[in-house]
Amino acid sequence: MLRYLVRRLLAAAMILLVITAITFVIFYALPSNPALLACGKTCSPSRLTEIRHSLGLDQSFLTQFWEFFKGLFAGRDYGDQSVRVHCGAPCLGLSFQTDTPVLTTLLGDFPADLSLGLGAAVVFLVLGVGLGMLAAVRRGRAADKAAVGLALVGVSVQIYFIGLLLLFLFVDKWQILPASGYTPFTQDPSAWFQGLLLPWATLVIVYLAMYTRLTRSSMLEVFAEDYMRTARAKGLPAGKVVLKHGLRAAITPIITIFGMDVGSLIGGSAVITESVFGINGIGKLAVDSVQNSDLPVILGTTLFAATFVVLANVVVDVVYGLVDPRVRLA
Amino acid sequence: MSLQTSPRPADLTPAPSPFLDVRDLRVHFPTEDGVVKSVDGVSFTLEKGSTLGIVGESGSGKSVTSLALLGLHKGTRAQVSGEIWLEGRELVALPEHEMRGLRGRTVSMIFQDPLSALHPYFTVGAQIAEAYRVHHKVSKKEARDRAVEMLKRVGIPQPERRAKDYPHQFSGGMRQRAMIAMALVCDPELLIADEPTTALDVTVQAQILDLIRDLQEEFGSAVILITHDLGVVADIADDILVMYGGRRIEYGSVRDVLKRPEHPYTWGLLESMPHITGDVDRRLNPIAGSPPSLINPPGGCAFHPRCTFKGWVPEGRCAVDRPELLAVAGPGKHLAACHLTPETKNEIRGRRAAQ
Amino acid sequence: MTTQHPPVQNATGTMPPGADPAGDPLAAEPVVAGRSPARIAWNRIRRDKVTLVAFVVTVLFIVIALLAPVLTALTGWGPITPDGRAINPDTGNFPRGSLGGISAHHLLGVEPGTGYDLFARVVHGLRTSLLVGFASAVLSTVVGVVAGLAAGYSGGWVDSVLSRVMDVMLAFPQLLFIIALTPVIQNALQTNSHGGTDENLRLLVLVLNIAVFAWAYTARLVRGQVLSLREREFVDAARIMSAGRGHILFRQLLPNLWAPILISFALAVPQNITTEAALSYLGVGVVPPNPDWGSLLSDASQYFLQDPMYLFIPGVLLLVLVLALNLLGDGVRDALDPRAART
Amino acid sequence: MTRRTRMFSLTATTVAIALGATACGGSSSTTGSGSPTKGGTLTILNDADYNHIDPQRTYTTEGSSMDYEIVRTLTGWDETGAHPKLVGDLATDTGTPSKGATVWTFHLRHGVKWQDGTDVTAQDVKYGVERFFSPDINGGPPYASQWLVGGSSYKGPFKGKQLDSIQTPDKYTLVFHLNQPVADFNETTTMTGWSAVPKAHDTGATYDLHVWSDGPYMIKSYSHGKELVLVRNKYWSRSTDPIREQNVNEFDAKFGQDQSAIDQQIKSDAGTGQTAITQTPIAGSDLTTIANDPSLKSRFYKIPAPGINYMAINTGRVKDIRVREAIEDAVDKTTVRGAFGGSAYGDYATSVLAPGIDGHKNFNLYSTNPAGDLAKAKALMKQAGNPKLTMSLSVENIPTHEHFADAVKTALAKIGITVNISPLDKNNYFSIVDNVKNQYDLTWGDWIADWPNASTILPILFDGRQMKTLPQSNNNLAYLNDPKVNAQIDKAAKTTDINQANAAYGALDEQVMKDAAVVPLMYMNFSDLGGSKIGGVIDDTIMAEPSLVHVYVKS
Repeated sequence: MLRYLVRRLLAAAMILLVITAITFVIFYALPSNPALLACGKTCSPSRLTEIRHSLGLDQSFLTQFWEFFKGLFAGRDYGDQSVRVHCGAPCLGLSFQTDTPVLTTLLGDFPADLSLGLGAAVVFLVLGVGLGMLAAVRRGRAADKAAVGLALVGVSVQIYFIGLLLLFLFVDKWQILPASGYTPFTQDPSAWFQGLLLPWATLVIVYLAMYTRLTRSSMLEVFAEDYMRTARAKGLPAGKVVLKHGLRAAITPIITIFGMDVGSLIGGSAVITESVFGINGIGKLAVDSVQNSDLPVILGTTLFAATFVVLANVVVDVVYGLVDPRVRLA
Repeated sequence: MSLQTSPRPADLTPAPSPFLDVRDLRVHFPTEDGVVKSVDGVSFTLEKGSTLGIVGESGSGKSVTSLALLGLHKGTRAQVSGEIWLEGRELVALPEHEMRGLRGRTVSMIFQDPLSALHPYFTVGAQIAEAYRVHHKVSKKEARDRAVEMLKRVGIPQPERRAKDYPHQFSGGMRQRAMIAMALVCDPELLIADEPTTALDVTVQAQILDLIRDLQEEFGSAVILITHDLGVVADIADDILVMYGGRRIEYGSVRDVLKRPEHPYTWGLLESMPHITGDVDRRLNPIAGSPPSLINPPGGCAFHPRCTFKGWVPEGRCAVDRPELLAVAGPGKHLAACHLTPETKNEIRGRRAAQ
Repeated sequence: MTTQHPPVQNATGTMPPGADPAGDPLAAEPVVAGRSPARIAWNRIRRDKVTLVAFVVTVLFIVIALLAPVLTALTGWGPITPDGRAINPDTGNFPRGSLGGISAHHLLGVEPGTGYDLFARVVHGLRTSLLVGFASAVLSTVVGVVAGLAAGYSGGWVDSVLSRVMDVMLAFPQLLFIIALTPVIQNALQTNSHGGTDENLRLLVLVLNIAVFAWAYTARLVRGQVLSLREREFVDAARIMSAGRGHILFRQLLPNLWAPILISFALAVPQNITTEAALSYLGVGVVPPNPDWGSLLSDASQYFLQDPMYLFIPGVLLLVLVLALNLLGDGVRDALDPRAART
Repeated sequence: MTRRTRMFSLTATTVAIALGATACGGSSSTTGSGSPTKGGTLTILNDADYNHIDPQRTYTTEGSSMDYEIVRTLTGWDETGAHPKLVGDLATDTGTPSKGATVWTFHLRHGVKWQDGTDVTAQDVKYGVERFFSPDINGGPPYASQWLVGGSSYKGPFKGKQLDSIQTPDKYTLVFHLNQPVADFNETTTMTGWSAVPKAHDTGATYDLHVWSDGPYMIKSYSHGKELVLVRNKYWSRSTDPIREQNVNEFDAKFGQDQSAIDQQIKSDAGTGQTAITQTPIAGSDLTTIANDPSLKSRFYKIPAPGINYMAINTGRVKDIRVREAIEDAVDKTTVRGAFGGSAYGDYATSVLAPGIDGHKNFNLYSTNPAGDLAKAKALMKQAGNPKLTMSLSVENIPTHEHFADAVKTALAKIGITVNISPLDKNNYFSIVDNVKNQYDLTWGDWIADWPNASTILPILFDGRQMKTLPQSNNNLAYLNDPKVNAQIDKAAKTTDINQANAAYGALDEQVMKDAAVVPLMYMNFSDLGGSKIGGVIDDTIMAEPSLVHVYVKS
């Protein structure tokens, strides 16, 4: 188990390294010039050269990559003697734009994504699995058709469309809710909740659909299994057959997808939701950084997001091993 | 032995209230292509302490019949009609919640392929204990002890330890034993064993069959053994019911059916089976063709497309008239559904014996 | 007695596990009739009203997209023909009249700001959406199938390398990366730095971008299928008959994979249309004034309070299109998959 | 100076109305009237954080406006009157030029204190200005390195070197030696960078977060991209400061909300909305609705900007002056203005210099009807031989610009010019179009003067020599290299007499328009909204921002 975990984590680290390298390459190919952006409106060629040097952009690709890599473990120092800035390990660099450590910015934005992602995930998991089970049990009947139909509509709906619609109805028209956005929970729990209600609802609508479908098909597959018949043949009540024997087996593929979804959601994948509802999360940070050619931030957000996805993968596999006795983690 | 020539309806003689009395059971599945008549008018009786072997190819309806006995078609889109009388209770019309009380306790079943029939995520002990707790108000501990006891009874070594194992950690034979333990945990009065020895190697097969027989003697249950293997039933069953295309084609005591099979399909089954005592050089002849459609069964005798003897019946009756299940003359209650006259059958037997 | 078909029961009396139609009546179906799977699938689709409706709606959308120039010629307003009289410069160029300027001239009203005919924008935008959706789905499916076949069949280091690549692709924060990649690919392909953004080039960039991240799903699916098929007897048989690798891959394996491939393709199309719209919404997709639903929605979100119809019309249409494609994909999957039963 | 255009705005609209709270409108008090009250917190709501508030890096109007609360510059603008008046800020007066305006001397006020109570000295100012030269301190305006002697090779103070052309003969005297005559150098020194930075508290690239205050307010906390809180600097004294007041207790600047949401929140005038103001300009559709809402009139700050919104015609590519003139006449400025937000956005422009700028001259060489003169344009095209032309037009990839581009495309189609629109990434827009490698036939641009003098507009936009000297940041989007214009630029720069200089710039403006190098579109206004409990806001027509130097919160 421990050896398995170490091996998986090493593989995860490799994937992250590759992703970092690819990000570096892509940034190199980006048509924009961050030094010119930093330089300002009127920039002489000599000044541009100096700024390129100051940002470290005049170094070779490999040197830059190595510096970044080293910074992850040993930290980095920026600037000249009198005004040295230290960026402690794990250093993701300083933003070209704001000169603040990327990690600090990321950690500052993280609570918003954590609240958004986890809050929505809990609801869509519970509701989705519930609806999916209902649909599976009532296969072919009205409840099933309604659940499947709703699920399909949910899958087909665009986040920005449904999000704007919710905003229009609840905030503008009926004025039931205040404008959405993120307020730290520690600052004002009630504002935190009210501000995230619509973003949660939007994510839930979109993801719920997937989980309903997934649970339904997974359940139906399990229903066809011999051991379900065995359970009934024992004389178990129908509810227990479905909840204990059915759900236990059907939940594993759902756990996999759920883990990946949570990983990517809290890693900043809810870009569109963030933008629609004006939540300053990692997704928005990433979009802005791409537009500002802010390499350290692009790298940081990519790595951050990928780390969550990759870690979620490992966690999912470990959980799988705990849930399914047939899987041996070795 | 002489065969009766005039047809006579066989099933109408009512038996004096047997333990299990299945009458004209039909299980139909409506599908988008038409109605699948998996079981189409099957009747049989079974007494406590005796064993019925139901034999047939896949798709002959034998497993669907057994599920009907457990009431497992309730709540599905299967249409079940006919009557199943068990100790004076009719099961077809019995509501699900009452049926549930019988399942596992009065009627229980050993499924084929225990690897898939046992839940992969629960330990063997827990699954057996669960079966016990459904019908007995006992503590988890007591149920667990009972499970260990049952595992021991079915001959699993170190039952305490093995109870904590998962099904995939058991060997095939062990799993089947565990399955049997689970089926027997509530001392059922009717035990249905669906292909209990399929996929097991021959020595284990024998052990399992011995086990079922021993346990039957011990508990005095009635047993229905479902198989495609006549050899298995020969060992253990009292009566044999041969099914083809969802219908009975031959029904009688083991002795009658095996010693004097009346239906060409039964002949085919016997020929496709090796005999330990038989001639080593004898060719095994599988039955040509494939099982009939259950939606549009062949007209007349369902077996006629595969029957090598249909030429012996005049005017192609086999393709037109469905043969009735008629009593065969003799001391036992032996029924068969075939247009071949006893004379013709004798002639055929003679020719084959001469080969 | 001669044997024409393989015997149902073989000499030792063992049967393939699960061959007996025990609890699941559907398992009995192969026994029912010897129709080809394609025929069964087609019959199922024909009987499935929802899928039929979805099919009709999809076809309708495709026809509208194909006929877009004809339709706009009929109404007389092209997608970038502004109607200055339909908007009011004093109110910041909002449409005159109610419901976003719906009138006999402008069936769906006009765009605020420009006075473009919304009907023309919508039907031409549909072309873009469908083109990008289908093209990227074809591309990702082809790449995914080839990669999946290669990985699954070759095994060894080829499989390891390809699988790792798939892992990396699937671990990427995709939307973020497409946003970053768009200018890169665009720059790499664009030869002249001026003279306007080439519409076709931009579409190509979009298709490439979406396909870059979508193929890994198909590849993984195909690889899994190949791994299980590889062990089947008919492949062994072909191998014993010393069939070439290409023969086994394309003549033996591929025909057995068409169902999962078709399903993944059918479900990829609406997914890709959604992605395309999202990208255009985020401003890295189709470039205005070329009509596109995503950029239309993005634009409309700015005028949401003042002119809700502008958001509503393309929003609902996009919902209907994606829903129809999803329903169609589901229908195809159910029809092809014997396990996904329908009642 | 650039105005940070709206950040990538995806959100539509969110109205922030606290439950149960009713808008308490009806406050009839107008801007600047009423007596200031002390105390309270002024909330500033901006969609995004300031690019920089490190004074040497600030080059946006929002950042400058905020900076003026924290740091004091050598000179400053007193805008309480009808016209902005140049006054000494840190300096006692507006400086003394000598040697033909190549040497400028400033005497500092005594008694100006840092936030720790120490004196602000000439050395602090010298150090501050030297910071301009460090490549780590990027983003600021170029004037110091352009004009100070030795500036081209100096790399900033962090490596221990000083710039000799800034002399500090004593604690309170500064002398700048320039490499060319600069008549309005004392207007340059109103920019935030011409201020003091204490070496001991300099944190280099991260100074944005730690700006040391000698103004009325100092940083209490700054969380990048989220919130900046300023509190009173107790060592600041009104007696040494001719410009600022210290009325409110705190400035609380919050960033990251979508601009529409901000607009709606202030519009609703509930809760903090009553004491909130926004610095980022209201644009597009919101501008139309807000500007036309009479109930918001008293809280709506429409500030004329010293700048121009224009479309440059590349004179190197569109060589035929008749075609350029035809374009001038063909463009329909009414639809163009509609795209930018209608009449509230600004008046139709006929020249490069806006009315508020020194040197502005009232003239119109082309169509008197803002909708254009199609007949004349067609006639000009006919003279040119009715060429079938295809032109590229670069704009930012935001809806406003795309609509603008459509309007141009439509107008020019009528005179037989096909326009291909190139929407460019808005964050990289100027770094793309300012690069001489990327030439478009038509290029959208806007420019706001760094100080209200034509010298920060015309030379920057039309000096043809910068194509060679600044190949990657060539602001001459018209690629005009007219020897007459270049000569006029040099002449005006050397003119120390203000009236003569203004006349020279007026003539220059007219020359550029004769060359048909740009289509001036609008003299821009920037519009912002404030809550009903805010008083003392004055129009900063230099920054085109609501000036907060006298702001107070009504109790």
